Amino acid sequence: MSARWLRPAVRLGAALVLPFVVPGLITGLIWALPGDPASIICPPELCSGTEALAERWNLDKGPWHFFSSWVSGALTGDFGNSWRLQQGIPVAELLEESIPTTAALVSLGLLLLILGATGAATRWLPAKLDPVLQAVGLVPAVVMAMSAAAALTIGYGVEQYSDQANLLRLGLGALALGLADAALSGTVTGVRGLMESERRQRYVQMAILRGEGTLSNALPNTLPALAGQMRARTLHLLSGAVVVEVVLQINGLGDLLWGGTLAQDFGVVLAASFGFAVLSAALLLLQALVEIGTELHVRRSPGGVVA
Amino acid sequence: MGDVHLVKLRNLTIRTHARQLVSEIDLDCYEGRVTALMGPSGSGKSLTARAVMGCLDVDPGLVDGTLHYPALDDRDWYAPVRGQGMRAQRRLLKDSAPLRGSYFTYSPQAASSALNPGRTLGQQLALAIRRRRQPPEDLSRAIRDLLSEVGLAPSDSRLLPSEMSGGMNQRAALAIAVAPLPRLVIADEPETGLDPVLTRGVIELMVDVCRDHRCGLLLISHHQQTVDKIADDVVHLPGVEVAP
Amino acid sequence: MPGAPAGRVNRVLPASLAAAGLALLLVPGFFAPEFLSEPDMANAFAGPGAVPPFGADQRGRPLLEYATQGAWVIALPSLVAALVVMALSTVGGLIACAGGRHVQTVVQIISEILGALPRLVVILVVALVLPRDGRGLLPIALTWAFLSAPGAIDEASAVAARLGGSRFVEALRAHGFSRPRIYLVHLVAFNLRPVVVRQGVETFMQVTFLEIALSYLAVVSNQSSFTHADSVQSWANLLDLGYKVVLGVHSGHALALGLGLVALVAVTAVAVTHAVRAR
Amino acid sequence: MQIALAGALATVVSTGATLAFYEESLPTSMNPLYAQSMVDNRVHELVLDRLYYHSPITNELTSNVTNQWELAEGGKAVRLTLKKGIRWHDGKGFGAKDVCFTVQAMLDEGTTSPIAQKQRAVFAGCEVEKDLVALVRFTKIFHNPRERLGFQVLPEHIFEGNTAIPPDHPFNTRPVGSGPMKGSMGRRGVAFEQVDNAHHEADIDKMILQEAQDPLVQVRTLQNNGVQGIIAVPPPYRPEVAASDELALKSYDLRSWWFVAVNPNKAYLADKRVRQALNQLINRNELRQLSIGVKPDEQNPPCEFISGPFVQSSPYYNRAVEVSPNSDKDAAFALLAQAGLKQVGGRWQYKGQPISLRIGIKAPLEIEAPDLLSQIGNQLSAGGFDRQEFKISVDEWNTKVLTGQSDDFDLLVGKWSFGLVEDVNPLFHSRSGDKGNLNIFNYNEKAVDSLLSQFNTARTDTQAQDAYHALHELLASELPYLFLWKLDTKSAWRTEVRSNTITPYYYWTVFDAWKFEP
Repeated sequence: MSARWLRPAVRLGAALVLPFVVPGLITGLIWALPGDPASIICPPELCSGTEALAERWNLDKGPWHFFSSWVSGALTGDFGNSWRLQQGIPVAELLEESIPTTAALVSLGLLLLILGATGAATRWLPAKLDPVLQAVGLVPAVVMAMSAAAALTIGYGVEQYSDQANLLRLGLGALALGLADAALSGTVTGVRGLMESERRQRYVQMAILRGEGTLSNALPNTLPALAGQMRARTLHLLSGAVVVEVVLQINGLGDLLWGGTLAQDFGVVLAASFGFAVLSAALLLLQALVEIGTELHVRRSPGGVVA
Repeated sequence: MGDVHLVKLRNLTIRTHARQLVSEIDLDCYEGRVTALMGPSGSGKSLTARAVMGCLDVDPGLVDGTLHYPALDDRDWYAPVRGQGMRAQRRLLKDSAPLRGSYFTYSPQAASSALNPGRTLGQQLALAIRRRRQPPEDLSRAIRDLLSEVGLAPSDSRLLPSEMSGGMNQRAALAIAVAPLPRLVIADEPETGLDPVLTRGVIELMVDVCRDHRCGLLLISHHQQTVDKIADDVVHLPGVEVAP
Repeated sequence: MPGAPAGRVNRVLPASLAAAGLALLLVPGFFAPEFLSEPDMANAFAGPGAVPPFGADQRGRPLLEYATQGAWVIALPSLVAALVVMALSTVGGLIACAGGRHVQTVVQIISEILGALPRLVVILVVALVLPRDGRGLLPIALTWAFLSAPGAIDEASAVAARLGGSRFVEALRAHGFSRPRIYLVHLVAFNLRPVVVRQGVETFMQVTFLEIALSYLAVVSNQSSFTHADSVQSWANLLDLGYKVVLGVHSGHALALGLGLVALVAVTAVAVTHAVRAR
Repeated sequence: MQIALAGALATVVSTGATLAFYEESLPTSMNPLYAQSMVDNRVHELVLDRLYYHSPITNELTSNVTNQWELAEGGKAVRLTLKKGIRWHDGKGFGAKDVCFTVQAMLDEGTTSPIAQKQRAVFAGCEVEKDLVALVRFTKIFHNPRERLGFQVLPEHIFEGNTAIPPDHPFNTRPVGSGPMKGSMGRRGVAFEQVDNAHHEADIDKMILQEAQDPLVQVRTLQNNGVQGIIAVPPPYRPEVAASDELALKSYDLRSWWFVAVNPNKAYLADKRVRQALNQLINRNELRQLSIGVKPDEQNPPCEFISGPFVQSSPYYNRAVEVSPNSDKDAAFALLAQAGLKQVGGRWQYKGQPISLRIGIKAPLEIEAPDLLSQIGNQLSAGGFDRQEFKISVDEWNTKVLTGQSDDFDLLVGKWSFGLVEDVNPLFHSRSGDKGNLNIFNYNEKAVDSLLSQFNTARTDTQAQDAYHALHELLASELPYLFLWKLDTKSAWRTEVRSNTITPYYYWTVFDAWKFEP
């Protein structure tokens, strides 16, 4: 395979395996816990029938059996029932609620970054603003989320989980996610740096002399790099979502993962991590497509030149 | 000199805060004629050429001079800029943008680094051709013709600059320059980075192509023999003395 | 555009800032008390005036102890994580110049998968798997380092590629430089240094923020801390105490101190990045 | 600032007919068989019916669902006649089949529930004699057998007669009960809805249980009328609540007491003189002041010291045994010396090895008694012991500590709440079968065991009392646990909530009488 197709190809491959690598990893970690998994859920000293439980949850024949039966279930959309966090509720139901929520939260946060990136790339956003953004970026997401959470609870009280409150919650969460931990400032400075260095390239100067636009020349060449940057940022947002969701009590994947891990509700933990992996894989896929798209765009023959 | 007068530059004087870059330069370009701009390195050849295209990007920059494109109108393009500094010069850059790539085009030196590395020759030609006053029906045909004019194969249209030799790049640059059917081609040291044989080839080709297209050529060069051989008019830039 | 000498002049300020910042972050930890001192209710929420230099908590215990204990928690693990990332990204850069295409492909495949792992997911699970006595920031910081290494490697090898990869090496060989000199001096010291160090400080900063986040999550969900002994207060406790200012508690000075410490980390990071930027 | 922040959002505060309150946490399970916490017990009281309960007024054993009862099979069984017309929340009839199903579910080994596990020692079986007549059989003759019938009845039809009830049954989150309220748990809380029934008629239509957050946030939200009640207000926040005339502090009697369990399996703690010394080193007055904020001279403080495993109001509490509110270093040091410990450089050593005590606390307790762990640590450190401090999550507490698998600790700070019967057997009896199944450090003392079985076999209240008084005295010198105090629990309710009698332990027992007039 020629070198220029290798990168996207590898990304595509990674995107396919990722959703199962993460749960696999976690299955391994579950078995690394002291004591066998079933007795973590229901210690024999406390309750009888631990073996029965182990069998019921495929915990009785070792990690591989557990993992494989989990995967075969997951492929048919059956993630089993939660046994601690929401006893008896199908985990799929929890996923259904959580994935869109987290996706929305991250997308909103991302929107902020994309606006910043566009501003930086097109020079709308003056570099003078960078220090301000950086200063705001110093505040950890936790602190922003904490204050927002307190305000929401006191303000909304019993209504604090009403649709309106949840919408506000999502907005505040996205804001915290986008602004804090240098997410926005990092994006802006990163994109600006990239575009400016491209603008300094001689071919862009010449393009101006040929009467062509700067961006139309520079953008296609920086697109793959930009896509890479944005993916890294989005991954960062995904990670941040865990903290923001827990603190702001947003019913997303991160909150699900946190609750599941604390309650050692393995079914929930696996499903939540699967959800995260799927989102992350989707990003990989997107990046690969952008790269392939750019490559094809570069190679396309103008007005169908027949060579 | 009955030919159409394309560029009438008078008394061009450009300086930075520290030094004079060019001073009191007069230059004329005519349709179908080759005007050579000569001078030692650092004498401001490229700067002058860019000034002809309305591209001024030094501060305070243009302090004196007038620029007319008689074939277009009798407007003095420098009038709003003289002594007005960077902002005015940026405005001029915007105002004159429509002319670049149509009234006159630019064929850069060291073309390999001057062409967009992310676009095939074909696309760059296509972009240039689309700037003609009447774009042709058959784009690909136009591209093929241009390529053969500068002695490149149609299949080369699929190559990226990085996949072509220095000579090919220079020919490509020329093709791109003449593609919009401009009135004037400004060629900036086409010989840079080429061996003598190639140099002669490229420059002769350039002259031929321009003659065929009946457009003027402003050739920036310090290659005396070539200039002697092909130039109709020659403008010498003196070496620059540092101002107090 | 500043010339080389000007560049050197510009380097002095960030370099001294960076040194000062690092010293402030790393040294106080060594003077942190193992336990907070006895409560003194008379000084509850006392300001910096009454209990210098930073004031006191709701039990009148000096916030200075929080600050130093937090520094102790964060300093070494973040440093180690930073060094790991720097080492890995350097190797990545070297491979881009020295390694064959197959090596690079393998590296890419590994880093694609590692880099795509949702970091905090892995971190959380690792944190909860750790046995009580194995708990601490270090293992978490290391996990974080390995998860963020791919990005660093990518960037370093991009820099190397821009130099021309193996051609860069050959060219310098032609000038008669020895391989070690080319790799260590020309490649690492001259060209990779800025990006590698920036990666390092970014990791340092991220691990600090991670500690704050994890500690805080542990506090709000009544968990034993994942990153430090329960008798130790991390900067998250400062922020937790401080943010209550929005609830009408007189803990503004705690918030100020917490944010100040976070800022110190960030400023140090920026300073270091500037101090080592290429001429 | 707070006002500003709250004000910005306060516009949408609802004081609708829905009664909202903060619980300490979300329930672990809405199925009483999988109850793990007091939160669970309280919620179950709203959603399900216990066969028998103690009336908060008369303290008589009462029942909402039975008409009459009689002893059968020579006292080894009880025949219960159920009330007519009781319906489950889904409209199905409530009958003997449900009572027997519940008993059989508890007896079924496939029901992996600690609670069922314990009940297996009590029940032998159950027989449906008529639709509304059930015969419940016991494993032995119990003194006042109805005391043992405090379990909630589960709906047979929901489980389709399958008596093996797993922890991941949908019922555990969305139960069908017969209690005054229909409840359903979500990720953020539990929503309750009033259901008319032959035996219940609650006045409040809708109720929402929300998960507690920072206590301060809870109090502010209450003041802001965002919620109408807080189940447990930590002592430090009570003055502020008491000060407001829109809010009322209400006592909630949990017969619960705090302890420090001592690990006798550690060589240096095996000698009871060392445990007594630790007891002497602890200054309860200072602890109470620094952690809970009670002044030493405070009148009727929220926190009364105890010298044994009962609360002072209990008939089983032995008043002859004195509490030691302050520390007595000299006495402690003397005891330690007698026990063979040596002090080197101010730190105690055992057989030449310095002692470092690993002290743990059940993490949520620090909400009620902030910083208790580090204060105990400080006191022991002042007494010459190095220490390490650990917070233990509820989950680990339940699965490791209560199952006697936390031998890596020396001291564990916890809280014990009595259920229906003041039975301390699980804490002190040596572990064997169903006995001593919450004995944290597997403490094993024959004399204690025999006193405990004396209580179990007691036929009269006096016999039971004598056994426990003796036990109290013995434990006070044995000290497998250092007995700290009973810290009373107080709820806060807005004054719009009326005639809200809070019953001991189960809280909502007389919920039908509660009124809410916003």
